[in-house]
Amino acid sequence: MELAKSAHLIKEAHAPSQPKLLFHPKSQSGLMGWLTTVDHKKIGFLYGFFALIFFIVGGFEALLIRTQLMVPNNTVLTAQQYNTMFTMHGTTMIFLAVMPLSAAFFNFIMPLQIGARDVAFPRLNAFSIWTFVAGAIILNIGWFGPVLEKMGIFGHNAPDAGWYGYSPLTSKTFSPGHAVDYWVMGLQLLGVASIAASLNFIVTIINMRAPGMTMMRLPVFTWMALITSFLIVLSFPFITIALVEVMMDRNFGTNFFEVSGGGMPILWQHLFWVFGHPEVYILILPAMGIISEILPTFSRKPLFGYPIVVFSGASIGFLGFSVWSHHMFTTGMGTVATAAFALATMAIAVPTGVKIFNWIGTLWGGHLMMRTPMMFALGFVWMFMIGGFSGVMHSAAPADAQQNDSYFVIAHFHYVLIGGSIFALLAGLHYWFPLMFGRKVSEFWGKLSFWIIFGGFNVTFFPMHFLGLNGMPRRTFTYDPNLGWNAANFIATMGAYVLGLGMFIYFAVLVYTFFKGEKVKKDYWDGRTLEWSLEVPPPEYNFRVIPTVHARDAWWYEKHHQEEIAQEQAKSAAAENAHGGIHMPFGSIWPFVASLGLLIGAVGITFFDADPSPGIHAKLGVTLIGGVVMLIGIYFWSLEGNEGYHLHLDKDGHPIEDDPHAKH
Amino acid sequence: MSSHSASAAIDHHHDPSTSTGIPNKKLLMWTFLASDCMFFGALISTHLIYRLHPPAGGLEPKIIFSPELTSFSTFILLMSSLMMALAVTAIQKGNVKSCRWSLLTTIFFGMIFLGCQVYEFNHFVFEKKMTLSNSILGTTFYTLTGTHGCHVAIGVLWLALMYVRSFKVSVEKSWFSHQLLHTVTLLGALLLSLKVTLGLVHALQTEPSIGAGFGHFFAAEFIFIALALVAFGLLAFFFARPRGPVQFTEVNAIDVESMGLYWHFVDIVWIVIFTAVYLLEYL
Amino acid sequence: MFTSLTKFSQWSRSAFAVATLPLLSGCDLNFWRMEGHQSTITVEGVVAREQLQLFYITCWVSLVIFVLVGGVLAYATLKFRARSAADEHAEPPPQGHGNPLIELGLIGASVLALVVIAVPTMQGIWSTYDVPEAEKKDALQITCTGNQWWFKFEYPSELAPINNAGAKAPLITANELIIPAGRAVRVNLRTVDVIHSFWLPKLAGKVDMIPNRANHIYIRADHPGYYWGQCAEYCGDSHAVMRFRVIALDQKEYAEWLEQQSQLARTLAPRPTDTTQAKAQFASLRSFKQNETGVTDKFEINPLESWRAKQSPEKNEDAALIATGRQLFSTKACLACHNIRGHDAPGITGPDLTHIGSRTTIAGGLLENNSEQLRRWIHNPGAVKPGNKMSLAYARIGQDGKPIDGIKLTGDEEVALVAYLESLK
Amino acid sequence: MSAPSHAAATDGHGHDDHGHESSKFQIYVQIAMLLAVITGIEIVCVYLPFNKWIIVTTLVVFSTVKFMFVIFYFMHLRWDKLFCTILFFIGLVLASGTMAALLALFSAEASLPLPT
Ligand code: HEA
Ligand code: HEA
Ligand code: HEC
Ligand code: CUA
Ligand SMILES: [Cu+2]
Repeated sequence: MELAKSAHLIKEAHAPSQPKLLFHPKSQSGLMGWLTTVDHKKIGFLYGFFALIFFIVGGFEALLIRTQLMVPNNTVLTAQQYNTMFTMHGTTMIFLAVMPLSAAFFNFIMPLQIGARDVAFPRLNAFSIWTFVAGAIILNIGWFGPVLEKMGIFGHNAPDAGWYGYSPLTSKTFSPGHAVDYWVMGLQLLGVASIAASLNFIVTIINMRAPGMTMMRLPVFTWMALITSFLIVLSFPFITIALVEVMMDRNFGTNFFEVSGGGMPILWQHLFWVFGHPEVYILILPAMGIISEILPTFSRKPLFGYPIVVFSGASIGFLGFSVWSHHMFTTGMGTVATAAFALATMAIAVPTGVKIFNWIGTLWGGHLMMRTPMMFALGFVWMFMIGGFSGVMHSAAPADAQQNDSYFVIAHFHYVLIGGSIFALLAGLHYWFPLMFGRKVSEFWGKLSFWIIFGGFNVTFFPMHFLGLNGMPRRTFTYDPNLGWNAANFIATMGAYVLGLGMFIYFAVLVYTFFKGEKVKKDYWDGRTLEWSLEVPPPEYNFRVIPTVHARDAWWYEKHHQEEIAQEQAKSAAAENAHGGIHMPFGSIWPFVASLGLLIGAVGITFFDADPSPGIHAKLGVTLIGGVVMLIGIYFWSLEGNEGYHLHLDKDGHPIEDDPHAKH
Repeated sequence: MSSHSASAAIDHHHDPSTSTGIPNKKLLMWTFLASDCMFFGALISTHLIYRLHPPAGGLEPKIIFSPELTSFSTFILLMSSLMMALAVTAIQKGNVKSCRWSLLTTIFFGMIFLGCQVYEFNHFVFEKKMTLSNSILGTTFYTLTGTHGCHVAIGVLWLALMYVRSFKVSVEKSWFSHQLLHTVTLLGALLLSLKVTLGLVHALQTEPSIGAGFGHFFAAEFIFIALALVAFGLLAFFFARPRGPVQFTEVNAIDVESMGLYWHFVDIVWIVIFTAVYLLEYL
Repeated sequence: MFTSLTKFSQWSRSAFAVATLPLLSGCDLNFWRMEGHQSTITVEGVVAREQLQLFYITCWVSLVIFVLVGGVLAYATLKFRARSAADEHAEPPPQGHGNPLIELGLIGASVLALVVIAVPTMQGIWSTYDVPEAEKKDALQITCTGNQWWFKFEYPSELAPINNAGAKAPLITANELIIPAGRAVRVNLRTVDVIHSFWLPKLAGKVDMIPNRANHIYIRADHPGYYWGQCAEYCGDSHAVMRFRVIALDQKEYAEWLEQQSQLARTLAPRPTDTTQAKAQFASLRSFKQNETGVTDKFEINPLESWRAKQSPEKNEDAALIATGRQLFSTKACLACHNIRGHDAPGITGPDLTHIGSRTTIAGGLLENNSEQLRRWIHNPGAVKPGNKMSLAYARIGQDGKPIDGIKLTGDEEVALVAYLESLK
Repeated sequence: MSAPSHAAATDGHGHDDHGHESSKFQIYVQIAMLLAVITGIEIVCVYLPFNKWIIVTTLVVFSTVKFMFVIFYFMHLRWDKLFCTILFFIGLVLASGTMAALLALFSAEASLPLPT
């Protein structure tokens, strides 16, 4: 190969003519580098960064909730503040913490697992992250209400209608001001971002697999990414429409949920939960994917019953669309409907159980290495099981008539959400940290944080089962001292502080490691899937040569068939070089511009009122400006086309020196 | 079963660079359409649920809807779908000229459909007194058909951009401003002719005789007629004149094709809406 | 797993107990006994009992599976753990891929376990849905309407006079529902504003009150008793303090109660002439903290007896003071919102106060009904229940955004009003 | 249902055996005609004095047929990889299933809105 001899990096555009406007951003670092990046790893990092920030915000809100409930008749928060707190806590944790954290892993890890150099639509990917940020901003504007009010702009609080915002509480009559509008528009943008990202993942997983990577060889994490993406693409439209309807009611005077006009508020519940239930599987399936990667790696043996695990994931996803009314057992649906949804809900326990059994099967006969990720993974299996069982208890509809809207439900979903999703995501962070940043987290501190989190978590949420059965309703800012709830609440609060401490240690250690941690070589855990075949941290082009896949655990196979693979890679490298080298997409600012336009426009619409109020021109103006900015972004985005440049590497995998004249 | 294009180099049903052979853009579009099914599923459900349980004293759609107009616009949309399909086959064979014509017709039909909808909304609001907020029927009807209309409008915009793009020449400095002007003129011409048509219909309906109607029409719409003519003139004799080899070739078939998928989908949604929203009311 | 958990909670329990004895006042440390007033475990109604039995079935099935699966998991974890660094770097174990037979067996077992849950679930759905056919004829119909943030109860079958002319309408009360024990009651659930939920843990679970929908719940109390209820669907600022009470009485007592409620409001004294100023005794108004509720231990000992005690008038009522209170009730515009049958107060926005003196609680089951709490309530209802409609009458906002003078009461006036309200037995 | 397809089939029969090149064009035009004809029949159907359920069923069948023709021919699912069809049908089936379930839920007696 003449790689070493060719003395420059050849960057060639495929477009014959380009106007000056369509510059190709070159900076890889600095603000501009981040704003224009289309690299899936950087975008994944951004998702993770924002998700962790919002996890801390949501956790802070949770601690305030717990502080208020520590003793009866507590007065740390007012009723209104408390309501804001749990609404924002739920919304933040679900949409701004767990979902983007999963998206971070999808972005960073999934392309590496299938042997791809990028996602199918890199700029769409950039659009997703920035639209996500825009949605997060709108959702949280309300906190600055008092400040905004002083500045003469509309103020009002953060949203306070609960995370599932049941109408008619969200109507203008019962929620005047704009708090609910922030919630509506914020979720709307988050939906756009999620759908765009998921479309991208679906196409990537289906179409960008390395040669030989058949669907039944995909790593389970990638499979779960695919199923999750389908769930997002298919369930978010329902909440989008539901939110549009609320927005129309609030801002344009329609009657969707307006009782005086013949509207039926119950319709909102159906539309919301048609989305809402698949949503909880959107939160758990990526977690299950991560667990299905970690357990085999640390047992040093393949996943037990791979096809069945994959299939059960798909059936969980599919069944997830047929159970939504189990959140509405107390709405008086009638006997037949209740029975049908109760049965469908129970049915989900079967494919979920299959996963648990297969995980245990994976451990059986292995060499279990008890590292931090493994601890979290085992914690996941235990805790998720408990949460799943309380889920099955809910599915017995008459019994749920007592549990619904009580702390029993709170206990159920925190066991599946923290014990499930969060544990798995924390496991994933530890697991892939050496890959992502080339540094390893200290085992001692990792395990310590695990035990504190594990203990704190159980102390917080196990008593909540008893609270719920003892009649404590959720979403209550205060309670009487004579109901037998004092001790359990106090213990739960203490547990929450311990949990917070554990989280603090966990993240402090992560931050420390990011800057100062011990450097490691590639394949730190003796991994099984393709991402471990890369140098750490992975170079911008990921794979020096696109690998050819021969088995399910592709990297494990490679490690055990080294000569054969070396020959094959040399061949592929030659072929690829003949095609001009590694194709890389140009960075682009236009996705960011389009998202910015969306943000501006959404802010404009947020402040609309049913009756044209003063300031309507300003609002219309802002909306229009936003629309124009977005159109400009999309227009240039489509004009610049999906061009890129070719990269040539030296022996060590470094891009060969840049030729300044090759710029466009 | 692939259709055989003149050049064997591009196989429009197989893209060797992807794992499945399905081009990325096509896969993206189909997935999006699956998602869009859910969008319209939610909207149509809302509408039908409220039609099944109308509040007492609500409006009666039978006396509001006009089957003639809707049948006409349904027919137009069907025909636009045909033209779209033809545009795709044309570009797959590398026939840019024929593709352009088909695209233009599609745009034109799309605009007629939109015009009918504007007219319909106008009519319902001012003559039949059904507004967005005075009844649950108005609420769900306008939201559902309006969302569909937005889909059509986005489609028209996309088509227009694609049409203009098909003129993008390989070597020229000012192509960007040229393109922008071209797009604006095209959309302007269409909007103007829409305005003129609506004016004509209105005049013919309100004036006692045909002659008076035309008289009134010319007097009232003179400026718009003139502007429309100018715009069409520009389109035909300035923007569409050949200026060298264009970049738009068979390679772009996939772009036209995925746009076509979108357009056809908007058409099938209308097929459902036509039956579920309009026809069923007449039983 | 469980042992470590209980150890943990035992440990934490003792630690906390030492640290916080005064806070907990030692009353509910055994929180897993779940014997509170809103317990779903110690039930006293037909429907709740069925729900509880179903809960126990699900609980036992889950527990058994948890122990089995958890046992295997724990065993595998301990058995196959790498014991040393050398162990970790040994040859990898056999790379087995799965065993379809085991999987099918486990799937079959799970399905079986689910059938055990599903069958009683189906039975429960039908049997708890409505009053059983056989009892339908005899069942008492009541309409309960949710309001932000109180409950209104109507007895469609019990007509009561609404004015001195003798016109009659269904009996209306608020926040305390009196039912006959042992008899089936069908409560029709309605709402005038947002969604609420009628939750009566010890008797019947919950059903939501949803605008534009006709829901109902079936209740049957085993024996006379005093029960705590709570709105269980988030309904705005004061959702947490939207509570109610249900008092089940035996047939005779129930009939007496009905008889008493059907009377017009008590009139104690002739209207005083304008010059007579009643002597105001000052009820204490200790400073309550914001959000603080007011239920006292009185209800712990024998709530039903406390309720009975409320039914007959106090010994030494101050007729003049009460008459002043009655007058204030109209001059201070209370009657715009409240109904007092026979006293010319037509309002329907707030709870019916005709016999408020006979209730054990006020403000939606939040405060005990005594002079101190009554006075606290009418002194500043917004501080007790943030955002409630009555508080809006105290500090109204005019169209120009500036506050208009709402209701203002002096201490004397408050005392008179309290005396009047307490006299309404 | 058979009537319209017959009409269209005979309508376009004369031109059917052209070369492969223009056959797609023919198919497209024929289908467009067919769709137009079905639409016409649908409109007539509504006014026929039959039992309501028969007509509703007929209408549903007709629009499904139109739907299928458009996606399989205009959107050339017929000529594309099966995978595209599956992909789209996931959405289609879920959407129609959810819609049917919602309509059923709201038609159940227990769910009727309060009489006003
Ligand atoms: C990660 C998210 C997640 C997950 C995975 C689940 C999983 C499940 N959930 Fe949960 N759920 C939520 C998040 C989640 N849930 C949230 C957020 C809410 C509240 C929303 C709100 O109101 O705010 C909620 C509420 C909720 C309700 C409504 C309660 C109410 O408000 O009245 C119900 C009712 O049926 C329910 C059921 C279930 C069931 C049956 C499962 C099943 O999937 C669980 C299956 C798992 C197991 C059963 C364990 C392992 C299995 C075996 C070892 C096999 C053998 C077992 C048996 C045969 C039983 N959930
Ligand atoms: C994924 C979702 C998720 C997660 C992770 C959590 C996490 C927690 N949640 Fe909850 N919760 C919900 C989803 C979630 N929650 C939802 C959906 C609701 C319903 C809302 C509604 O009713 O509308 C709810 C409601 C809810 C309630 C009920 C409120 C009510 O009904 O009145 C409570 C009460 O205890 C609670 C508590 C907690 C606690 C203590 C945590 C803890 O686990 C939080 C732990 C995390 C921290 C404490 C972060 C601290 C981190 C640091 C301090 C690190 C700093 C580091 C560096 C600087 C490096 N949550
Ligand atoms: C704007 C209407 C309004 C006015 C005026 C009003 N109230 Fe009220 N009142 C209410 C409402 C609403 C409630 C129920 C509040 C709740 O419990 O959430 C209530 C509750 C009460 C209660 C408790 C009733 C119960 O059974 O729980 C009392 C006592 C009361 N008001 C007395 C008064 C007095 C005395 C005045 C005049 C000084 C007055 N109200 C003026 C609306 C009003
Ligand atoms: Cu009423 Cu909560
Ligand atoms: Cu659910």
